Amino acid sequence: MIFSLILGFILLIIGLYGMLTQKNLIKIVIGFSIVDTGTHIIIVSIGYLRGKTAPIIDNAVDLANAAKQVVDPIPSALVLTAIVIGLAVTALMLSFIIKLYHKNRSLSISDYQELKW
Amino acid sequence: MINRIFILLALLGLILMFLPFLKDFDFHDQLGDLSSQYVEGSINDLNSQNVVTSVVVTYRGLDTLGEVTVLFLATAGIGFLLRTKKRSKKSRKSSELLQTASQFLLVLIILTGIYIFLHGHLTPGGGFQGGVLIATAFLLLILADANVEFNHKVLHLVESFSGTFYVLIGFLGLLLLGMNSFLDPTIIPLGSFGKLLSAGAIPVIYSLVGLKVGSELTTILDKMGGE
Amino acid sequence: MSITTKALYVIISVIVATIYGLALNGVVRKIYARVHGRFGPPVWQPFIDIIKTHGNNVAISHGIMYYLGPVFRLAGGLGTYLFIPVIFGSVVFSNFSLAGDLLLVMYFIFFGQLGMALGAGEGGHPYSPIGIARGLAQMTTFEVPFALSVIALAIQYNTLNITTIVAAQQGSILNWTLFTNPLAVVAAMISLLGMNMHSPFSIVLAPQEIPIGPPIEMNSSFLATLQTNRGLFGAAKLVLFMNLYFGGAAHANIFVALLIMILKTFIIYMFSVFVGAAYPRFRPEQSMRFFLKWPTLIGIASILFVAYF
Amino acid sequence: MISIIIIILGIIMIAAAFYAIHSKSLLSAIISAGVISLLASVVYLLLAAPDVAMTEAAIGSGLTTIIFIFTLRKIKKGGLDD
Amino acid sequence: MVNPIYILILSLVIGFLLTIIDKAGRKLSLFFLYGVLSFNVAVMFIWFYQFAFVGRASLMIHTAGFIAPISINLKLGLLEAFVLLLANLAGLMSAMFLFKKLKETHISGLILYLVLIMGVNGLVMTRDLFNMFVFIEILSISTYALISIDENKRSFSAGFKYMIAGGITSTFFLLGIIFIYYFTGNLNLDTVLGNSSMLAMKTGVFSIFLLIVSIFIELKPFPANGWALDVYQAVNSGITSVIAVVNSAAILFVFYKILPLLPDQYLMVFVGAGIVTFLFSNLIGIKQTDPKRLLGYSSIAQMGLVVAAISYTTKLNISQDLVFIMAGGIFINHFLAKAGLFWITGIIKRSEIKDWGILRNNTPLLLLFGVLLFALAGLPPFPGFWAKWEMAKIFVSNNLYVGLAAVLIGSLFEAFYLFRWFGYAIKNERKEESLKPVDFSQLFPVAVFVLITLLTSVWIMIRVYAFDLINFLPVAAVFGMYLLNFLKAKLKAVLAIIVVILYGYSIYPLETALQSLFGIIFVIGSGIMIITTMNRKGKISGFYGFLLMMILSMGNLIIAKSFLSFFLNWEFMTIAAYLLILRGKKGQVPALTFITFSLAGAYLMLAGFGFMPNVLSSNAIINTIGSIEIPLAAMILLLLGFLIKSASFGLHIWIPGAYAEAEDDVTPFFASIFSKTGIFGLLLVAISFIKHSSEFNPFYWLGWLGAISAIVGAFLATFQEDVKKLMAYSSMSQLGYIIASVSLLSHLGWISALYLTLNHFMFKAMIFVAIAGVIHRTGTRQMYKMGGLIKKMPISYITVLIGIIAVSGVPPLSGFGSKWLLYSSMLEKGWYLQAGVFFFASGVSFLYLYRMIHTIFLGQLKYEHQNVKEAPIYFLIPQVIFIMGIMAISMFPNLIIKPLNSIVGNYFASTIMIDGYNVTSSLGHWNGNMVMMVTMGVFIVPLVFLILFNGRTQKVKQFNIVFAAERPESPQTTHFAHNMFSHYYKALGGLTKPRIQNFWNSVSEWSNAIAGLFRQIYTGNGQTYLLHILLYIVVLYIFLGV
Repeated sequence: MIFSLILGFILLIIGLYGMLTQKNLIKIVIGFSIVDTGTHIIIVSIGYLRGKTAPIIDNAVDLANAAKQVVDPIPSALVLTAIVIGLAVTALMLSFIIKLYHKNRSLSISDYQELKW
Repeated sequence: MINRIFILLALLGLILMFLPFLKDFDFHDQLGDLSSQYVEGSINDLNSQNVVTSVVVTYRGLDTLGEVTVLFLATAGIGFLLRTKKRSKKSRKSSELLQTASQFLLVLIILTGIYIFLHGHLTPGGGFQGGVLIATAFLLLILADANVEFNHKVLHLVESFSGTFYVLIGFLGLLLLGMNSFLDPTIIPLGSFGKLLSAGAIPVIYSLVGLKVGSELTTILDKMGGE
Repeated sequence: MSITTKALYVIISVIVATIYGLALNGVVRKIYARVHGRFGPPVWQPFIDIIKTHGNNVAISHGIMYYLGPVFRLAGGLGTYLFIPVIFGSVVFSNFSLAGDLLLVMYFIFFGQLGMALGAGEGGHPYSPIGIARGLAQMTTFEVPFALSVIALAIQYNTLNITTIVAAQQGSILNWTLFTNPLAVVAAMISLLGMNMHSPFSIVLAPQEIPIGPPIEMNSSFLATLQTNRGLFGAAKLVLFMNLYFGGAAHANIFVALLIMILKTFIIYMFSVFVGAAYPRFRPEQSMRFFLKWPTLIGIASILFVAYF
Repeated sequence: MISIIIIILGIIMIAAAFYAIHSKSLLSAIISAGVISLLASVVYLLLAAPDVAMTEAAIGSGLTTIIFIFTLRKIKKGGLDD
Repeated sequence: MVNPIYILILSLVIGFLLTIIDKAGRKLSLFFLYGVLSFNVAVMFIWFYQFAFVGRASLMIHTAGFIAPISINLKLGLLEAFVLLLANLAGLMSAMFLFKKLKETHISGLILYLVLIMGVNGLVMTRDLFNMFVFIEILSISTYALISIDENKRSFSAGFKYMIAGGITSTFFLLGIIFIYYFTGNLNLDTVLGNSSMLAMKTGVFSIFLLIVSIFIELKPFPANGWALDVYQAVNSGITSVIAVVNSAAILFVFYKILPLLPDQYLMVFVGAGIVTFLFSNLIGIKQTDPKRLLGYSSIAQMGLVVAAISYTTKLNISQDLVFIMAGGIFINHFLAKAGLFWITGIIKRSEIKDWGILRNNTPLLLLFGVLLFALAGLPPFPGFWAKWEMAKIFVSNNLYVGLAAVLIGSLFEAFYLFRWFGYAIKNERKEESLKPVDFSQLFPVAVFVLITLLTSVWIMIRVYAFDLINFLPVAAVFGMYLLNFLKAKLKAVLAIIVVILYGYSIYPLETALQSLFGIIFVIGSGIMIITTMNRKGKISGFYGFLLMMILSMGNLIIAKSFLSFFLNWEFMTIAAYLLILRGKKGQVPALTFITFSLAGAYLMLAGFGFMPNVLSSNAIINTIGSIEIPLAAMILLLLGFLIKSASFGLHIWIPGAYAEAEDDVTPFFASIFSKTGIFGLLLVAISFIKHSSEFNPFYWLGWLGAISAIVGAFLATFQEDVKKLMAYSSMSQLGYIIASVSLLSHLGWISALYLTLNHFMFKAMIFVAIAGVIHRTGTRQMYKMGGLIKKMPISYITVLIGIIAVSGVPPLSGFGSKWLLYSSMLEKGWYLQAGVFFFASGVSFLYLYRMIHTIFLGQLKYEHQNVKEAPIYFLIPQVIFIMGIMAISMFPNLIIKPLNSIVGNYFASTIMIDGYNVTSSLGHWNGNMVMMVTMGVFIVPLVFLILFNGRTQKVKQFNIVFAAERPESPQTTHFAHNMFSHYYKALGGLTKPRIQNFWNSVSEWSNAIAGLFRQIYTGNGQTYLLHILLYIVVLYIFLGV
């Protein structure tokens, strides 16, 4: 599905844009999760085959010719993993934000650049 | 300002990089070799209706183990990051009604979750989705009572042992079927296609994954939602 | 030739040169005096001086090196003289020129200077090292045009052997280096001004003002030794210049040859005397700069001239 | 048919994405991000990936949003109006 | 054999259960943690042994009962086992290092650590692209979390930046994977590699690019690496070493695995990017003063270099062994050294390298630090050295000159900041506070890694290059002397002399007389000079080891049979010299200058040797070099390298500091012996050149350079107040003579060169030893503070007197012979103007020589030196020996002229005639013996005369001088010494400006300024870092030119 593919890319770029321009740490993480969503959409779109059904071999699918009737299961499997990993990373990022906020009482990324050069 | 220009340049550059890919993109008409093998293998070798589940649990079982590990790490990591000295116990009782309702819902949702991961090889969904549902149940508890004290011991036990058993099942394959059979589901008879008790160890694994994911996510929610 | 004969020849040669050198000093003093409108001391005054200082009773010593300083100085003068063949073709005056060539002579000049510098240094008087510092510094600079000129000679005659160089200048006056390589001679003659340390390059002894210079602490026999050397060493330098640039002294009759030598060296010496009378003294750095400028360029030009034209 | 739905969903999602990035209120931003995930799960459903759809709905729009909100709650005051 | 998948199983099971286990106590948890980590190491050790020594084929482990590509598979081969053995070992050791921390921290810390190491194992072994992604995430997430092990703001903010960067790069990695899947329908690496034709088109390459570039960014390429630097700086050292070493190793291995996907023609982009990273990271490193961030820059640089090496070898498809030495060498070097150094930063805990003087309180730790630092700097015998050697060869043979230049310049920067750090540790003011006793748990890992570093080095030397045992001697000497540290200095000196004698005996007889000549200088000369050092008291740890190292490596230069062996010993020598200079009281800055210049020279030589064919010969290289044609480029590079050692003009600024600040009894080694190694090198090149002369003659220019060195050195020497600096510049001047006479490439010229060499060796040795004695007694190096010492130290005075006569070339001593030969040969060759310059220089030499002898020994004795005694006997013995040497060759010049004539006769037809004592050249003649006799005659006659007629001299006191006006006040004001040649200084005007010094100063300033400019990009802002990453991807893609 080309539209979903394009959608995925647009979300990816918007997410990156958000990460690059927003000073607020939480906004940056939101940007990251948008990037993630975009990536997932791209992956799923690549697995899509026109007019095929979900890769679940129930009564709607002819057992013998199953392989000709379903969409690609691999991207789905990958995205499952990717989503969970995305959650893990996001949660960890947010924990970092909590700690940072506790230490410095600020959510602006500009306040965290004492390490440089 | 210069920064803005560079940001735009970077994004523009990325778009230009991706454009040829989008332009030349051409959907495949049919499954590739590997996917076809998976679909057929799922039916013939694994007796699993849900091909995605077969792929996730069996063919790419190592990925899934890794995925569980990632979640486990996130839990441990958040626990590590947000580690505190002993929590002060100040109980704020919320309304009786909300608690009763949520406890009722809790059971219901947990049951649904269990249903989902037990049927992972038959219907959409599986360990992860089921696990999330279970966690949602506990989320309700947290929402109902911000200071809810989970029985951490139980939570830890479930988390630890579900994970351990998951690995041990994989290990069993190694033990029974040889060095290339880590996470082989055929250590348990495959059963008949389309039935609950089919697809060998897949439902077992998915159940363990579900329990593990559920307990892990609960821990995360507890850590992040708690005071 | 037996060693005794050689020793005899050497003694003759040295005595002649010493007497000539001292007499030259006396003549010059006389000339200076006449130029200044004075009567001046007699020509044999240097001889009297030497004998007088020798007889002085007060002889103090600051140490062994101080004691050896004048010895070194005289040894340097003697050695320098002895490594130069004085009269072309004469066995008596060939000295020890077999021991080495022009390079040896040039480096032996330093022998006495260094030794004297050390001896004067031990004297402990600050004026000695001041004079030495000036003298050495000036020496480094006037050696440059001289060395360049010698190199030009070596190229021209394809040898560093003094006797061979003199031999190549025989036959006609036009064979003299003075005419075959005038640039080299100019450079060398300017150096000679520095070597003789007359005004304007008289920065070492600075006789007009406070008594300054290396010999300041020297007295009695030490001073006499130094004065002897002044005569001998001056003669040696002049003979060297005569050999290198003015055709040397050659004649079948040894006395005629000696006369030629006296004449030529006197003229060479007069050159620096006249320049000295005409120009006021330089400051040390002016003097050094002077040598590093035009004379050096002339020296380079002389090399380029013989090497590439 | 599917294309049209996807385009419509896509436009909404993009709008939500922009809103999420530019919104003054962090809470609205978080919720818009959740909306994006939710709509994404619809897209997955349309793309015949029900497993993914379920996961995305549960994790992407559900849990993630909640964790965001929890974080916000932990931070409570200060930095919110940035 | 244990299936390596058990590593994953065991780690996970224990990881899952640790929360429960911990309830039973932390000790049990730790037991399990260390148990599993040790298990990993054991498994990998067994497998490594199997692959490397038993020759087992690599192992493929499939999962889920299906064969790849259907299922995910793991591969364990030699390389995997090697990387994993190291990684697991580092994991175990780091855990040990963190023992205290792990004992106290939250249990999750242990879990994260354990699973992190598991992730590394999985990542290295897996052959599935998506599985790599999963393992990378395991790795990253556990790392992110572990960053917070020390709960401070800096580590949290660093961690957050890291997460942003890591999150986005793994997104790109994921996209790359899915695109590749789209094109090939597969995720298995081997299958994808088999179907790489499916990826040949533009978008296919784009997919691979995404995959590789995201891994590349994980390897922190410049400038997209700010996040990594912050992490290195902020995080606990134990964790940092895991990140810098273990994680990097795993990611690097992934890079290595997936790189073959990229078509060959695109690989150069990564070579370039790697080298740029190496160069710029090291450049910026020179501005850095925080040791951890410094190591961070170095880490990044090293990874860049490894990436370049891997990419380049992949492109070239060269033999596996070479890949191993080159890429593997840099890798293992970096791995061991960096881990160890990061640990040490954790022990020392000083965030300014200036404060590292504290390290001296702990000698074992200092030693470990030193070994690791030298390894990191790429010095022999450590693996990085061999890697650079091979790299130079490969780069040159493929005409990658720019790359080589960048690598070498980068290496120089790196060496500079590392040695600056080392200098601070050795020399900087020690603070009152003392170092807390170091826990065994923290020291042990460092020690283990140092041991492995050494073992690896020895292994490479023996197994890969099959070096003779003699090449190990220099290093063995250091360790031997370290073990004998408890002995008294005198005993050690005797021991050292015995070692030198035995060494000399073992290499005797040498093949040619030329070798013997240098053997006399390097070995026998050193042996004599060691006597001087016997004057030392106490144990003086770490002196004789380095001294022996220098002596033995110099000896090895003569007998080196290959260029590699030559270069190896050259580097040994440099290291030893550096350490000896550093021992001096104020040795820090001079030693740094010395090592910087020396290494610059060494790198030039390295590049030069890159052009040379491999020599397999049983003869010494100096004898076989004639049959080898050195390409012009190599010749110039080598000559430059040797010129630095010979302190030629323009490259001389290290010499005054190094000579002056080295300990007084060490300076003679440098001035008289060490400096001749450069001459030996020049001869090496020249011998080849005369047999294969080319159109362009670099030696002509070298002749001029020698002349300029001679005159400039002499000028500089004239204006020094410090006696050692004066002699240092004098050395520069004298070496200029030698350089020029070597460059003459003629019979007489080389006789003159060798004569000068031998002469300089002797007189410089005796003068410096005498000076050392004087300094020892007076306690100052400033000449104007001395004076009148002749009466107190007559023997030293005589030595110096004879020395300066020999230097100045005044007849009758041997110096005149050298001058005579020099001018004769120059005039013969037609180098007239050069000869003129030398005349000038030799005139100027009188100035400084007189200044030295006068201001020290003559003039007025200072009150404070009234009770000074003659130098100790140990100083006098070498002086007397060398006086005898000088006198012998002065009296009987044939002793030396004849052998030299026959040595040089091997290379040129003879142009001189020797008849008795008379030497005749085409221009003139010289009879040394006769000159001596005449001189003695003319000296004795006036002396006898004076004694006879002036026997009644009266000794007078110090101030009994003819002084105008009043009596002088004190020796201080009466002794004319300070600024002695001020008039000369004025006269020379512009000639005296320190232009070269200024030039190098401005080079240094510019480097610093550029480094300062470049490091501005590291703003500390996480978003900027992200922007860097994105821009980097775009720019790299443009360079890829798809």
